[in-house]
Amino acid sequence: MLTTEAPVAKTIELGNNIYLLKILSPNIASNIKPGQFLNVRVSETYYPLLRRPFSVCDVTGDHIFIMFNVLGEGTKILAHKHKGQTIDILGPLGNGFTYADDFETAVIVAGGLGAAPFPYLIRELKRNKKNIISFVGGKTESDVITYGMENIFISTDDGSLGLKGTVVNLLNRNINLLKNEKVKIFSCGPNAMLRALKEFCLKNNLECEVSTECAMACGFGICQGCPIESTHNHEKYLLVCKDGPVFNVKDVEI
Amino acid sequence: MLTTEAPVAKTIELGNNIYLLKILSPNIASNIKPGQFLNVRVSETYYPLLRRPFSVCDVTGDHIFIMFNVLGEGTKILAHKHKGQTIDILGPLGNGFTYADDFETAVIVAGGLGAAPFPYLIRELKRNKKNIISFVGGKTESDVITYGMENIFISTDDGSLGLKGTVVNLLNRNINLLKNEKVKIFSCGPNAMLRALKEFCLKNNLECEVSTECAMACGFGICQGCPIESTHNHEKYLLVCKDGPVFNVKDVEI
Amino acid sequence: MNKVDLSVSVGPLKLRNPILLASGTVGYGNEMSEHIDLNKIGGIVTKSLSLKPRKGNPPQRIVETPAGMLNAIGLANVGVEVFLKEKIPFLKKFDVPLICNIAASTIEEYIECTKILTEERSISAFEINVSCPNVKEGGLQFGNDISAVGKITAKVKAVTNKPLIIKLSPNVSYISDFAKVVKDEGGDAVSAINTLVGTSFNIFTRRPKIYNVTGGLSGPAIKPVALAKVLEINQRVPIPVIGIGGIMNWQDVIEFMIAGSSAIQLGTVNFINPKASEEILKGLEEYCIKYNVKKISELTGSLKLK
Amino acid sequence: MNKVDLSVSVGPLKLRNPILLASGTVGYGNEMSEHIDLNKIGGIVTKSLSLKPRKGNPPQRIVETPAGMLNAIGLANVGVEVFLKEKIPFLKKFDVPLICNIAASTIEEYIECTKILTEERSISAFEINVSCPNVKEGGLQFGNDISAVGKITAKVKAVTNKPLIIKLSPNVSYISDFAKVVKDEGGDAVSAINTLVGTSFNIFTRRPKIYNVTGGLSGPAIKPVALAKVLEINQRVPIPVIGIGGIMNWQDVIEFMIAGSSAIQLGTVNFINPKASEEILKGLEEYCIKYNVKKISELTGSLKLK
Ligand SMILES: Cc1cc2nc3c(=O)[nH]c(=O)nc-3n(C[C@H](O)[C@H](O)[C@H](O)COP(=O)(O)OP(=O)(O)OC[C@H]3O[C@@H](n4cnc5c(N)ncnc54)[C@H](O)[C@@H]3O)c2cc1C
Ligand SMILES: Cc1cc2nc3c(=O)[nH]c(=O)nc-3n(C[C@H](O)[C@H](O)[C@H](O)COP(=O)(O)OP(=O)(O)OC[C@H]3O[C@@H](n4cnc5c(N)ncnc54)[C@H](O)[C@@H]3O)c2cc1C
Ligand SMILES: Cc1cc2nc3c(=O)[nH]c(=O)nc-3n(C[C@H](O)[C@H](O)[C@H](O)COP(=O)(O)O)c2cc1C
Ligand SMILES: Cc1cc2nc3c(=O)[nH]c(=O)nc-3n(C[C@H](O)[C@H](O)[C@H](O)COP(=O)(O)O)c2cc1C
Ligand code: FES
Ligand code: FES
Repeated sequence: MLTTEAPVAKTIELGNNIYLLKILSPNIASNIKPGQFLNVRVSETYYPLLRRPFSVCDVTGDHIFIMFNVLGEGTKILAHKHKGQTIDILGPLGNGFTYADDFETAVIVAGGLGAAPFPYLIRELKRNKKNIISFVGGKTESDVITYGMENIFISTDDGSLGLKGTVVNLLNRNINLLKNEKVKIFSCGPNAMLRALKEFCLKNNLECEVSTECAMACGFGICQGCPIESTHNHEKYLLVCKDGPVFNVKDVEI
Repeated sequence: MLTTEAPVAKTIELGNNIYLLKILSPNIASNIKPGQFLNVRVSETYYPLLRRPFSVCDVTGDHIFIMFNVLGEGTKILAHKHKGQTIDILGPLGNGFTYADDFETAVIVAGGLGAAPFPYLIRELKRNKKNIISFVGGKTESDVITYGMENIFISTDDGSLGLKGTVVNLLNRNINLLKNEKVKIFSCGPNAMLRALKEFCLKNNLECEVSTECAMACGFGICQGCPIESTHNHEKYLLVCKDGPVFNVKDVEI
Repeated sequence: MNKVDLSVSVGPLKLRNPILLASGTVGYGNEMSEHIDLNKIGGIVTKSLSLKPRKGNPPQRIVETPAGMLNAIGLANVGVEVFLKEKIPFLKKFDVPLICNIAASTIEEYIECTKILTEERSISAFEINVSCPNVKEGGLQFGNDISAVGKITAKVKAVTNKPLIIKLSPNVSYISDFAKVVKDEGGDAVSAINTLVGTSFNIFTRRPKIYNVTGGLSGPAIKPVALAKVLEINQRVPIPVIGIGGIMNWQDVIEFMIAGSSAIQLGTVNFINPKASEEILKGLEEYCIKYNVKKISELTGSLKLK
Repeated sequence: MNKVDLSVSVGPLKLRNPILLASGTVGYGNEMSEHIDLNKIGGIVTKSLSLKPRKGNPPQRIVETPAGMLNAIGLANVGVEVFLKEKIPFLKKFDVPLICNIAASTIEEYIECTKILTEERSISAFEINVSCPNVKEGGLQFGNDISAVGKITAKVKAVTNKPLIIKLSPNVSYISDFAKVVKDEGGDAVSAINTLVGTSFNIFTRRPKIYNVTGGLSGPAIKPVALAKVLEINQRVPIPVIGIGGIMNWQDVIEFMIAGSSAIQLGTVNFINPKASEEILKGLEEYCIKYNVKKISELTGSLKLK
């Protein structure tokens, strides 16, 4: 874990208010794992004051990528960064996905911006010779992010693209695809979705790792700002930033 | 008095940390008078929170200029503005110089960044067929700003350029130049300089207008943040932003 | 035509909308009238008036701080007499409720000022400033003295039948204790908050940046504190609150109303964006339409706790 | 070799430099040790410890505000026992003064914690947190109760001969009254300030953003207030002060020392720039060299008033 002043290599607008920032950082690129995150200082000033956490989206060579949509001031500033400007990055942070274990097919389940960590994970899954199926959902067509996904199934709440329904409905519809093989689910998205997914996985006895979110101050365990309830020990919270952000779905209350 | 979103036309680096910002504002350009000022919001954010006051430096056609050196965060942000970005300007504010009255020679006395209001004043003085002599001082060579000045005499505290001494020493040395004509002095600079100048003017019975400074919040009379002691009425302060920033040197305690 | 009813009541005081301009940040209205249509805003609170004119503190009076500013104006004002003679005639040209803010060094002075001003028909209400951190004479620091605040409320109430608002200091352990005494002594509403005491030094000269040494902190920096004070009063004392502190945009206004404010005041933002009040009114109306709020006054104290 | 003597004393507590890391913003040191050399800083103040482990508040615990943040962690901590068994061994690897911060719900718990911890030789001093705004149980709000603060000081002092620092609440009318009682009851120093009570609402759900409803405001936004509190204590009570509140850089440290701090603590800045302490030490040294300050402790209370 380090703080790095890293130069922006490229700002890529994917459309629909979604941006990719390509950043040069050999150091982070060679250390970070899919599912880990970075805590980014978007401005040298006190506006905004706190760093902003982003999953690593992809890694190519010496470059790392983050994917985000413009929500508030922090992401607005980030979207305006241009080539050559440096940004102050703290990371790699947290624990990433476990994907080298014994399964054949990786099932990606992403809701909206929950797509962010998967391009990198999919790259690594392929290196590990896993099959990949991606279930991608959004509220409406413009929320569906398929960037870096493979073997894609789509759902939208309003039916504007793919199945009308949630991504967990979509998964349920295609449950036969998961039946014949050793599968592991990897997911990221809004809490409501993760909750539904957890239920689905428990019912169908499926392995599942989820990347969770929480408002954060430090991102590395010193502020205690990011508690998440453990299913095993109710005396003590886990910390999203240190113990997560990726958890086995069985280990946390969502 | 108005707030205007005006586009930056050009950022000119004069060197030695001094910048000129050329801004398109037909409205302000056609209304503002030499010695008046603008209160500039350098950022849309709360950083910095308050506007920053700057004298109008020059006007050409539909464009206005401000001149500044990078001191703190506000001027740093301004120096990085580039063509096409808009800035939020409040102005014209305050009272400018009186230069259409009955004198023959305008004597400019500027210390450091005190040079800022004079390019425009000199332009207008010339339109009014006045003679101009400029006395320009600085701590050292790099502080001497002669931009837009005419008929220039120079002093530096350390003697690195021109006379070694203050600009008031310089003026005193050249007092003979002021003796034969109807002169009026126009000055802007640090308070210590203005104090010395006031003494000089009173002793030599010279007409003199000075542009003063004070920490400001609003710039247009609603906060009472910018008092300056009147020589005539000690019951009540004058306000630099509304009653000034230009005063007859006899009217204010400096 | 407005689709939303923006009108609010602050106790007996009826306002066409909840946006007031705070004392000390709008002068006596004339400069602001060049930026906004005074006929549109909820009301103007005058710079604190004292019986006699006050010169105020020497410079420096203003220092910027992170997301805030310190001021130590020292209640510079024209005094009651000049106010009536020179400022009121201008304000009368507008159809805008005028709330007269009064500051004084003694209880007698508060009474005297109110007595004189209450005769003026164009004044809609009084806001009594017991909380200015920037004046030293007078001995008592009223704002921190609960019995003084009670006494001032009762005695001023006795000499006017206009709505009486007491502007509270945030520099106390429990602001609701002060709200309670105001309520008990017949005050109609409280304004919360005035500025927080703060200071700042020049590290090279080692001198305070502000002549008065300390000043009052205002601006967005104090918003969370102000909101907590409004909430505290709202939860403990049934008295209307005018929320003040760091309000910069319509979102902030909604937040203050949810926390318990019947109306709000804009302060520091007027210096930065003199048009803020009009922009905010537009934002409020849009929010109300979008979220189906028929009367904005429904928002007051509408927070949901678990 | 240092050309400047950066060492300071906080009463009986000797520190190699005035830069401490504030309670709740450095955990128990392990994560920070990846960013900075703990052997270089003046000291570490632990997260508040209670007798038994505390789970703390449910999320959301953190909200950003203009130039600040609200937190309501609720004193989540491992408890005294686990601290001694699991955290101290790591900290012992470093040559860094360890100040143990204690929070409790009863006076007895304060005493009990101190009794247990005072046996541990590697603890250099105690900082008693009587001012956490984010816990509700225990009934008493110690920080606002002057006699409780006096009692805690006296009773804790009686069970330890280590330097005793009381961390004061800023949410009071006169913080110096509290500093005085600490001094009178034998406390060695005070820390000022803890966070200011603040809140924030989601304007769409109308719920508080923080689960605990209110939180503690920290960061640059509160710096002017913190400075004024330090100054107030400095001007009224002869007790060493550890200045805390919104310190982001070396300039801020100088400002706090000028206003009367013997040492300072870095809080929120650690989240944003975990290397801040080391950068600040460099800045301090350069300032001292440039302005010919031979011993940094000369700065303490060196402000010049008119
Ligand atoms: C471990 C982790 C990884 C993340 N990865 C990504 C990513 O890869 N791409 C991405 O776009 N976003 C990601 N996020 C969320 C991202 O951090 C926030 O969207 C971002 O901080 C918003 O900053 P802002 O200044 O634009 O918005 P703000 O002005 O801070 O907030 C705008 C709105 O977003 C909400 N918000 C702010 N922070 C969070 C948060 N942490 N979680 C949920 N809501 C929040 C606010 O309450 C507010 O309503 C991640 C968050 C975490 C904790
Ligand atoms: C009527 C008026 C006209 C002015 N015209 C010009 C001009 O044409 N060109 C120009 O360069 N400057 C001018 N100034 C000064 C200018 O406003 C300040 O230099 C500027 O605000 C500094 O902003 P900053 O954010 O860079 O610095 P800050 O970070 O705000 O301050 C940096 C340093 O400058 C000091 N400072 C800040 N504001 C002032 C002020 N108003 N007066 C004196 N010292 C200050 C601060 O105390 C600090 O030490 C004028 C000021 C006034 C009142
Ligand atoms: C420059 C200035 C002058 C002020 N003068 C007064 C005053 O005369 N009387 C008063 O009651 N409040 C005065 N205030 C306090 C404001 O009315 C308001 O309570 C405070 O600034 C908080 O609101 P804000 O954060 O929106 O500015 C003044 C504030 C500022 C910034
Ligand atoms: C996330 C967080 C947790 C904190 N926890 C504690 C604590 O456990 N005990 C304590 O005495 N102070 C605690 N504080 C207060 C800080 O020690 C410090 O007094 C305060 O944050 C002001 O300093 P700052 O503005 O530099 O952060 C905490 C502050 C923050 C931001
Ligand atoms: S964000 Fe600070 S501990 Fe997790
Ligand atoms: S700057 Fe506000 S009155 Fe002059």
